[in-house]
Amino acid sequence: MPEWYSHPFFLLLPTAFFTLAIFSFLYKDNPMFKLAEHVFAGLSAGYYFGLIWQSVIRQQVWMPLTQDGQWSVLIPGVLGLLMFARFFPRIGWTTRLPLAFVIGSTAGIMFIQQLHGMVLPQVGRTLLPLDSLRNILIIVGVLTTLIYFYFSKPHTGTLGWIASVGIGFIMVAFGAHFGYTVMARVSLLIGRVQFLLVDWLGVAR
Amino acid sequence: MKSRLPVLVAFISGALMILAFFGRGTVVDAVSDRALTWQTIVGGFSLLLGAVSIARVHWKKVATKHEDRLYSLCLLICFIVMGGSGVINGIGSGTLFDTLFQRIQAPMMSTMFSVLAFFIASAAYRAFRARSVSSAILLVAAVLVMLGRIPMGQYIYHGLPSWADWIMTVPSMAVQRGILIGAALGAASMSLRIILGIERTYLGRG
Amino acid sequence: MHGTAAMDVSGKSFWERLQSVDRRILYTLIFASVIIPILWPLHLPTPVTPESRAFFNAVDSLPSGSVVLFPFDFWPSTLPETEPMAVAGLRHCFRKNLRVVGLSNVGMGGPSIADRLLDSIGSEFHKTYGVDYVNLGYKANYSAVLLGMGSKIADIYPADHRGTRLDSIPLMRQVPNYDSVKFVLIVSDNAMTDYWVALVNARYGLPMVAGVTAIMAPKMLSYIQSHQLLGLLGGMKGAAEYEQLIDHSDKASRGMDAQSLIHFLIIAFIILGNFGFFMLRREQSQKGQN
Amino acid sequence: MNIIAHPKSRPDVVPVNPGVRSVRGALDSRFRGNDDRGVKAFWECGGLLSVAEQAFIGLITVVLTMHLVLPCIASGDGQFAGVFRIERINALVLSVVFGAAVLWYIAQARRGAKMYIRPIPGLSAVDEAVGRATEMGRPVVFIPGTGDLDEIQTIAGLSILGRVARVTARYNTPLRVPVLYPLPMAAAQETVREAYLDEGVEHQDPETVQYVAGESFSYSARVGGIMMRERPGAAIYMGLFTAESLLIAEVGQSTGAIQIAGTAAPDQLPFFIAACDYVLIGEELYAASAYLSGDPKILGSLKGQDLMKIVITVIVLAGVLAITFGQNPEWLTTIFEAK
Repeated sequence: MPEWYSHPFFLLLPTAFFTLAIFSFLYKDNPMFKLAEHVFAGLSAGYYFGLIWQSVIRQQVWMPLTQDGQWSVLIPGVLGLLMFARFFPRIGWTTRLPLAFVIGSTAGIMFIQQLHGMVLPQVGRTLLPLDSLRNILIIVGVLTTLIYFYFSKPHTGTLGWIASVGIGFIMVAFGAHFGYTVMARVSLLIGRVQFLLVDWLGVAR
Repeated sequence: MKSRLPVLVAFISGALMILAFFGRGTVVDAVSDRALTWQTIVGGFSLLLGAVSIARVHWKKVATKHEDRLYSLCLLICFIVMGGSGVINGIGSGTLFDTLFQRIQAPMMSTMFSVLAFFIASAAYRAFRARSVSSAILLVAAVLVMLGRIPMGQYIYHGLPSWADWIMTVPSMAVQRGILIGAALGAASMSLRIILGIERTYLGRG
Repeated sequence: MHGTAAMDVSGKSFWERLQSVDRRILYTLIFASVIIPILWPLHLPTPVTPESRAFFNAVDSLPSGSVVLFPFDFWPSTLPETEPMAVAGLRHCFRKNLRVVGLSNVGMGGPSIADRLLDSIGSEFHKTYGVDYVNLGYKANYSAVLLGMGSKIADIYPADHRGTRLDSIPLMRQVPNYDSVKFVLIVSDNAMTDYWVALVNARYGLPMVAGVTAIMAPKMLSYIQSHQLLGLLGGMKGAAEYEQLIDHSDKASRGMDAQSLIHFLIIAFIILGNFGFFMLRREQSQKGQN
Repeated sequence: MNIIAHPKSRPDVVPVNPGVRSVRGALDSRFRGNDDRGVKAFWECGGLLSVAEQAFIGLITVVLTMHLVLPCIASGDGQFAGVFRIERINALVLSVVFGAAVLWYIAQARRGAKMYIRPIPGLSAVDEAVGRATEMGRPVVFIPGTGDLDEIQTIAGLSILGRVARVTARYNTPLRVPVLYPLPMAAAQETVREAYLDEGVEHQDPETVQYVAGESFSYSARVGGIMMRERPGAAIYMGLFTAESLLIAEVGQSTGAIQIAGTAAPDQLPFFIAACDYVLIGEELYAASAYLSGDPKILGSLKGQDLMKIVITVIVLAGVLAITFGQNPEWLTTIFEAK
């Protein structure tokens, strides 16, 4: 293999090409970007296919069946295949069975998770003594937010007043969220520019 | 049968998970452990279905000579190369599958999102306006947090980082908690409706 | 896609024209404010938040040899934010001789990224796969994965990412379920952190810390206050703080100068945009009076 | 609010995970209309709700008896360790109270009880905005989010579309609904057609609901194109939005349209608030859809959740007072400990 080939510039050329193809969207929507979009979607679908083939079908169904003689894995295996039943109109409805199994049990887990893992500890830790401005503001903030999303009474009178305090708190929180979101997007851009300048072109370190 | 059986399956599997949570050392535990393993397997198949569906849609585009058929063809080739190499050669590091992912796919994904930095900046200039008291509060809080969270912020005013900290840990935290509790109640009631067969949009209609 | 550039400029006031500056000028300014600090860095020190320090302390106080569960729950789309956290976290763990069990609940790329990072940082510290660290890979349906591992990890993961059976991996023979796990170090860019908190911390009481993208950080502070999380890294800034704490500055620290500059630019845009907006409104209301 | 089985997996992208993929397929060709109308409810064709309700109560009974009766059969080693995890009694009480509240209100709503929901400011602004667009002789753009039909926010967005379409039908204002996925497109077409029929308009404009294919960014680029061309008088965005919210709202802003948005995606709300004239925040979107559609299950759940919010508020106030002025307040926090 010739020497020049192993230079990062050439090794990373495909990566850089697709990076720039996506940045070209900033100028306007163009065939380069569209190509990148489709390559991306194809690779993603292929990634799922390879990953699931190896880690689910091979590891979780085929291996237990052939190596350990676990016949019971045939049940989820068949349920899983029923997912594809929708391509055949006559048995299409059977696709609801695996769906109902997964969504039903996820719902069971979620029901408990939300009440036990979220509501209980979050409410419990709001029981703070009224001995500092910080604690008072936290309690007021939690309760007024909760009350802002109370829909059974019109927001007039005292309730209206509480709700407007709530919306004040909510706007401060959204402002903070806004600032953090800007930070996140900017970080991603910095990461990509670092790739182009540091890893690919090697003009900075 | 066609609609009753799935609802029954959802009910039984949901109830099983709830029972397992409250109980200990009964047969329910063993059954629910098995059910959890099965869930991971069935869930895997549904991801596979997603991949196959995308390929189907684009195969149709190629077959019907849709104007975008060249792009679709490109997508199919990528799908076959990536998926095929994963099935044949495996997915561990050093395989073609892994190289394609690390070199092409992962960088593309992060680039897609980095483009948003430009859009945020341009929207900041053109669209984010203090139209009302509430949006004014929002923008002021945003500016304070953005300044307080960068290294240079403390050189402008040494108190800025602690202001940002205060905004984050007092008012913002309180609101996040209020929203979290409200959202948890919403998700729990949705779960309950699914388990009891009241909510069946996920099963489709008819 | 926005044809503002083509608009007729004549007959417009200064403020109107300022409102319709071509977006490409703004884009160029953004590009410049990222590129310049990368080429000529300032190396400003990053102030460390209490949550990041708590994150560091929690990992630092683990006894040598403890098993740490390390979920790589992020998509490749947020790599610039999450990778530095995962890298710094791994460096810290390996330096403290903790044993790392990596896994991922993000199908798209999660297990491959875990593989790459574990191998590269592991070899930096001369660690052996299967003894000091392992990558379990990905299994579908996260809520079932998280709960199932509480009873028996091998039920959910019969084999690791490379297809080696768990019973032939020395490290995993000692870790049958959560009882043998001391700590969870989550790096995540999505709702997975909520699942770890509300399922694994709530039910099994496993202590955990999380490194999350900046977008998620505000929500996570609520878990910090309720002690469901012991520490938190928020975005590239959090990663830079952690790099500083473990004394190994890397990509995140180098990105912080650019972060500063671009924040200033965006704030300037917001102020200028709003100023123009108000001036224009005043102009129009004056016109209306005449 | 997280919808079951698929919380957002990626910060900004339409979630792709088992739940979603499978749900998408399941909705397939069997879809008709955007709510439960026209489909016999399960309990109607055999009374499953009552069965399910009984089953739920039965479940609770089982859990309780597990604690009282079953210990004898437990674990087999002669230990009478409870089969019921007594330390989780707090979660049980919460589940029962919450479950009962939601189910009771759903039953009430289904029986046709009048239930009040407060007017939501952004919603009344919708009529106003459509009116203004009519005066100006410009079209209205409506985007029911960029999620698929399995996302509850999309369904909420579609019920608001129903309202908007009625008003545009009444005033004969052109309506544009660009949609990202095929299933919401079918649903949106149905919704618009029904709304126009209700107003006595034989709706024939094929341009109304447009299927704008492509992924998130291309979609927003094309929506931007539609907006620049047609210069809408009002732009309404209701549903699940991801990163594209920013792009769409910015273009809308530059066309001078009145913009009204509503989403429960917390990371997009700040952008909408900064760029739009009215915003439905979080759960307001669901409340608006319950208000407009009158769907008993949404209405009832909303009421049940409301009751729970009051209960939590009272508990927090009482707890805070007890902790501040009480003698020995530690026991209070242990009640809420998750184990």
